[in-house]
Amino acid sequence: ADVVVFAAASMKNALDDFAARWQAETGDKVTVSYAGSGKLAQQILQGAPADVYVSANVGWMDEVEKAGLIARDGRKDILGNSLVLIAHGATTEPVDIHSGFDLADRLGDHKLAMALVNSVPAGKYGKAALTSLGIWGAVEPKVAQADNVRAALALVSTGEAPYGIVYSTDAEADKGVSVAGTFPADSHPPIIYPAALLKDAADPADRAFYDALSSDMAAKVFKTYGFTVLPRGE
Amino acid sequence: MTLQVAFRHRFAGFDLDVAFEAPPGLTALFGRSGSGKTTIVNAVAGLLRPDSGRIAADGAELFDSDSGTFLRPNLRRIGYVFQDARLFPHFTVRQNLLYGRWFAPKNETGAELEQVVDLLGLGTLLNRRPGALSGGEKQRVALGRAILSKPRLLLMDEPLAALDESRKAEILPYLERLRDEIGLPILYVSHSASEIARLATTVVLVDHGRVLRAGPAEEVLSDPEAAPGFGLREAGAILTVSVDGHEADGLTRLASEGGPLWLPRIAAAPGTVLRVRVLAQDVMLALERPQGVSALNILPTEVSEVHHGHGPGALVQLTMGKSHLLARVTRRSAEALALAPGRRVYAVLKAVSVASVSIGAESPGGT
Amino acid sequence: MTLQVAFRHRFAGFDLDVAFEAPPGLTALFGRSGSGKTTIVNAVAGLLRPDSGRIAADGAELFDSDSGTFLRPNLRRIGYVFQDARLFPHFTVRQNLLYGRWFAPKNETGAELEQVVDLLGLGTLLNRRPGALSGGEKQRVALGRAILSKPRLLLMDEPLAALDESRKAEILPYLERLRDEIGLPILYVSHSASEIARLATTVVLVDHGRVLRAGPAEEVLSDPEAAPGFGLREAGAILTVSVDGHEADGLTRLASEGGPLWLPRIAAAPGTVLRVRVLAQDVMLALERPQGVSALNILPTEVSEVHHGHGPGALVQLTMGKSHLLARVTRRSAEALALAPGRRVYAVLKAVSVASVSIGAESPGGT
Amino acid sequence: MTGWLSPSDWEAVRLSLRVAFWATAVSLPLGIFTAYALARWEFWGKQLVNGIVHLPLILPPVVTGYLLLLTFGRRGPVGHLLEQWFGLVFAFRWTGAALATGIMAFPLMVRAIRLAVEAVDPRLEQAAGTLGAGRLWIFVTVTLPLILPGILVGAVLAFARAMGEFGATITFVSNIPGQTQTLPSAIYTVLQVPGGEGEAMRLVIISVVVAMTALVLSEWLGRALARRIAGA
Amino acid sequence: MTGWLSPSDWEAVRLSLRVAFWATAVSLPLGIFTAYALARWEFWGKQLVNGIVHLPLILPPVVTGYLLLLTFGRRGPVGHLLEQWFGLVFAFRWTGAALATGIMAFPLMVRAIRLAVEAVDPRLEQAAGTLGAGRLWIFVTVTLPLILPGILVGAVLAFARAMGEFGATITFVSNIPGQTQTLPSAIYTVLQVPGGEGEAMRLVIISVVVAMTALVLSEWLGRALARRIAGA
Ligand SMILES: Nc1ncnc2c1ncn2[C@@H]1O[C@H](COP(=O)(O)OP(=O)(O)OP(=O)(O)O)[C@@H](O)[C@H]1O
Ligand SMILES: Nc1ncnc2c1ncn2[C@@H]1O[C@H](COP(=O)(O)OP(=O)(O)OP(=O)(O)O)[C@@H](O)[C@H]1O
Ligand code: MOO
Ligand SMILES: [Mg+2]
Ligand SMILES: [Mg+2]
Repeated sequence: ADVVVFAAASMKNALDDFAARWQAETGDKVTVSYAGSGKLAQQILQGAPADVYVSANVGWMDEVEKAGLIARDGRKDILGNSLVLIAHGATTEPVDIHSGFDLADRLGDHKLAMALVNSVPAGKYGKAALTSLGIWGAVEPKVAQADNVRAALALVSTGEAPYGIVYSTDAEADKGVSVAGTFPADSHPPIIYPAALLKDAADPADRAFYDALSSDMAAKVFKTYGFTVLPRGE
Repeated sequence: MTLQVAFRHRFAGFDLDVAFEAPPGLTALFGRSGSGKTTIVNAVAGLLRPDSGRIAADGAELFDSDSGTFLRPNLRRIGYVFQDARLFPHFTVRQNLLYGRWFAPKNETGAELEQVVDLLGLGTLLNRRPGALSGGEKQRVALGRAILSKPRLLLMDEPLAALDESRKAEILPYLERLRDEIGLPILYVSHSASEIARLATTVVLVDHGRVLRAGPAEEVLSDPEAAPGFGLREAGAILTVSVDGHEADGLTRLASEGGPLWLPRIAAAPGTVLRVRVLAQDVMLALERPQGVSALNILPTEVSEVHHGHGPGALVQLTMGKSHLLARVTRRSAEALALAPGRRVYAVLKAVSVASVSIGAESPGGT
Repeated sequence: MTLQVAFRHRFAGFDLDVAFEAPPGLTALFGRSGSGKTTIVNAVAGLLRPDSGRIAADGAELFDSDSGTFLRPNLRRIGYVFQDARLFPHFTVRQNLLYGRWFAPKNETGAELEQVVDLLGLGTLLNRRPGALSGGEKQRVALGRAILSKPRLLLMDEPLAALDESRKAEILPYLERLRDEIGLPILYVSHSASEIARLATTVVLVDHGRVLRAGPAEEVLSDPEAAPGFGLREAGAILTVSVDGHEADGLTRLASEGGPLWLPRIAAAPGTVLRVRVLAQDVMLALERPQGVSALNILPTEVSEVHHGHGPGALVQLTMGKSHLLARVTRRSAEALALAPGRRVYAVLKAVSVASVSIGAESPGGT
Repeated sequence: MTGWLSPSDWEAVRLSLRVAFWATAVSLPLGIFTAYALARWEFWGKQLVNGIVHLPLILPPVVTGYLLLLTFGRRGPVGHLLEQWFGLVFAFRWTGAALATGIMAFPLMVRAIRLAVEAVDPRLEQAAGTLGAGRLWIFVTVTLPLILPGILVGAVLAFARAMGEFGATITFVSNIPGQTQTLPSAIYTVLQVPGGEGEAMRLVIISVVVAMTALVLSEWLGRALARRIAGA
Repeated sequence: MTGWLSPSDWEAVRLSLRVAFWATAVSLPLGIFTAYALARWEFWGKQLVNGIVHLPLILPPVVTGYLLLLTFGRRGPVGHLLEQWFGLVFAFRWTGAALATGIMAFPLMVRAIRLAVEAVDPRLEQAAGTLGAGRLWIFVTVTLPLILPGILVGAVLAFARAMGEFGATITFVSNIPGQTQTLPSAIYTVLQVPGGEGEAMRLVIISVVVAMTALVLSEWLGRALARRIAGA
């Protein structure tokens, strides 16, 4: 049996790792198609042969659910993430992130790299955080929006932009950047990765994989990549 | 096959309005550069759709503006030797030559590749591509290509202009054979009056987009009025003669209405009827039969017309039986010899003056 | 300017190895189709870099394989009238004509646009583009374009092949003027012996990529041995004569070594020295001075050579003073008149036989 | 070698080659036809056809991909019919990737061929007509051989574009390893991973090597064609 | 109209036009030169140049964008020098978008022009040489006018591609409304939002209208050129 998973591109490292372990355990095969959450949702809406969908935001999952494509009892929030301010360079002085902090001044003439603030989840969360901290108005003109988090990361990593806002999971591995601070969890809506078992998934392995996403083994793997694991049954 | 052509066409700055009929045989279109010859030929081939008019072959319409008929070129089966050779650059000479074969009816006979290749001297060029040919070589391949497509009518737009005299002398008899043996009707554009005189059974004189004169070659060419159209140097008459015998010293004896004529050997069996063109400027007139001269041919004739032009010369039409000769003399001589209709004179003609180019087999289409 | 040409070049299947010198005046390249004429001209123009050899103008090297010299075409200032017209399709006729002007030295004089346009009859075509021209019209524009570029040497590859006789008759005197008045040296390819006879001061006979014969036009053309190269019909000698006077009935009296000659009016002042070409086939021989004949020109001469070919004819060289005439007669007449070196005969020549095409102004480069 | 790239990377290379090959091969006849029609015929709606052909060039690839998804998807009007009638499914198959890249490359192909058609001297086609060739034969024996260099260029452009196309492909057929994950998608995927640049670079190199090989081959073929016509 | 599209959308339209125009205009001379050199000269490394020209076609746009970032970014070797010497900055500027789209469109432009150069009869250039024109003048007076249709096609392809390019642009200069947010970036942005299809469609229509206008204009110009040469 072959489980086809559509997953947000930012999960690649963690999900690949988990899928490999699960395959070894069960002998079933997992194939993951990584792309932007929105793109994947649109494809599922058009009948894509996906069995499991893991989105990086709730909005697109709602669309899929509205279309009635989710199997009964087949949606759950599995992971959470946090938002960090990163700076160029392997080390940096920590920045105290609080209401009205001096991000705009720190940027000076330079840019703040983010994912698209109106469409890509990481960008939207970042915008919400800056807004609730009361500095969006000052920072907005200095924001350079990339089409995904990784591209934003690259802008900081190459030094094109001194600062950027990305998920903590992204900041982990890149040697060119360092975390300057973490946004308070209450400064933005909770970052939630919902997973769904889709209606067309007929194979028992599909549900087994979906279930395994909230197993202990999964929790262990995802944690090593910087995700927070949401309590089961939420 | 008789071709009927009557159409009008306007280009910006040039207006063509022609009507003529081309009976079986070879019809020559003659006229100055830019007079409209290529345009006429294009219309017959179907490459140009005239503004109005009608073009028909043996009554079958190729084009008719009234009924809206326009037969596409490939359905006309008209071979065309273009003024610019238009060879296919991606094919070898052999492939160019055989191109028309693919589309010609398989059961009809026509010229054979080998024969055409030999005649046109293309043997060593068969595997080359047109890019590696000289100007004259290209023209020869174009000629062969058209002939080998087994056309029912052949259009030739100055096919020999790029060729030397000796090559022309080889090709002309072949064109005569096409005309006579295969009976292929030909529409032929040329600036060379001697080519036309040799080949044409019908001549159409074109000038500024109009037909000046059209008719059987003998008539048009022997007409002192039409002569200036060809250039005075090319004025001449056509004599119909028959081969009488071949003599030991290489001369051929011909019977004409004015008596025997000797010309350098002609490869034709006794009894064959031939057309011989005698240029007006090659005919000398004498009041008495000259003695001790190198000219072999001395014919008693009677002056039937004296045509004075603007220059210092005069064109004299001579009659022997029902045949005519033209002689071009100076006005001074005309007066000295008191040339006038009715006067009896001897026409003196050197055997070598009659160029072999002007000896043609009598065409079945001739008068 | 003297042009020295000596080079070898190999194409697959064709090997060219030529050497000749073109003194000032007009040098004609004459040879069969595919003999290598265009290749020679291309090498002189710099469009072909020969495998080896040397080409120099007045000692200045244009190409030398030893020293590795190869002057680019635009630095050679050699005008070239191509066998295919090669007009610029995106320019009008006027722009084509004036193209070379942009690059020609401004201070040098040369032909004027108006003059060339008139001569070539291009007046109504100036604003057209080449796509809308007839074959002959294209060729005329190409001719004008080359002339107007003020070249120091002019190459012409069959420039008149696509033109009718009357147009040729208009252009030839102009080419003579270029040759004589402007002193423009010309390398001229043609299949027409009469064109060559009229224009050439030097003739180079090319055959299968080799130079068969090269020398002053009078010599090469009057040489009975070389005659077959031109086609027997075109054999003839060149007489140098001077204008004596113009007579009331439109004839011009010329003084030759054999006595007076009368030809139809020639537009040249008394005293002008001219070259007159008399075709061998236009000369009749008589043992006694004929009476009562239309021929005006009867010259006493002496046979200097009788050349028998393979055919039924013979070429007779006649001497009058230091000049020569050629006469073509049948073998039968040669025997009947007992023609042999030393025999005195009258050469009879019709005034109208000397085509105006064969009358040329004596070139300064001529012998 | 297997250590150098992961098996799924090799899968992507194989798939990309297959996709690019078929995208080029299948669209070529249509491209030639379209180019010829646009160059030589006058017909109603010609500008419309011309516009539609260029559309994939003008639209952002995601939009083209999205439109393909809407049209050729399982639930799309065309995709639905094709599946019912011919059992032909494009959505989320390698055939869909071929369709997407073929469509993205189509304007390039058509433009190159059209330029070549326009450079053919119509007088040669006329000459073929007088020798008895009908329109189709004229095309096959004269026009087609003379535009071969243009067809070659068109095919190479299409192949290269098909090798590099990403936006429309991932939007239309997603990024399923072994089925729709082409080289560019694979590159995109590994670029999503921090530290994936090394693997991305290896994939890029393969992509470049493949396309360069095609390019050099085409140059060489083009020269051979040109030499043939020049008449050596 | 202003109600139909948001001001920032209009901003994107204006910016896209500016970017596409300059990308085309600036790359055109270089494109002509490159095409001519590739068609007519033999030089060492020709295949390399040819390969580099085609690279943006072969590589996934994100990769091209990333490489541009590494090279022309503020800290990139070239970007650094350009800023120091000429004060020329590409990063996060519309000029960077023009550079990215220009590079993406370059292979299309060069290929079209090269095909046109190869179709020019060298015998006409020879004729110009015998009339005294040196190489440059031959090019300007003969070759250039004869390849104008090809240049036109090259320019239109480049313009259309520049209007549609997304991947390389957003990766290199990101998406700053009013500065680097071109139409495709704007479309992409709204397409990522659930329910954004309506606004996306409006932007797509604008994009199509602009490019079609350019296309129709170019067709019309091309015809005029062809007619002129045909000699009417
Ligand atoms: N590129 C080439 N490759 C091989 N052979 C060639 C090439 N170009 C010319 N030739 C051959 O060289 C010979 C001489 O050609 P050239 O064009 O000089 O002849 P030409 O004397 O000008 O003939 P024409 O009077 O027919 O124009 C011909 O036999 C021709 O086939
Ligand atoms: N497309 C065109 N537009 C305008 N005029 C044209 C066009 N084609 C030909 N002409 C003119 O029509 C006239 C006749 O041309 P055509 O080619 O029939 O002449 P031709 O008799 O064949 O001359 P040549 O002996 O020089 O080849 C010429 O004056 C030419 O300039
Ligand atoms: O221009 Mo793209 O962005 O092929 O994906
Ligand atoms: Mg003509
Ligand atoms: Mg030649």
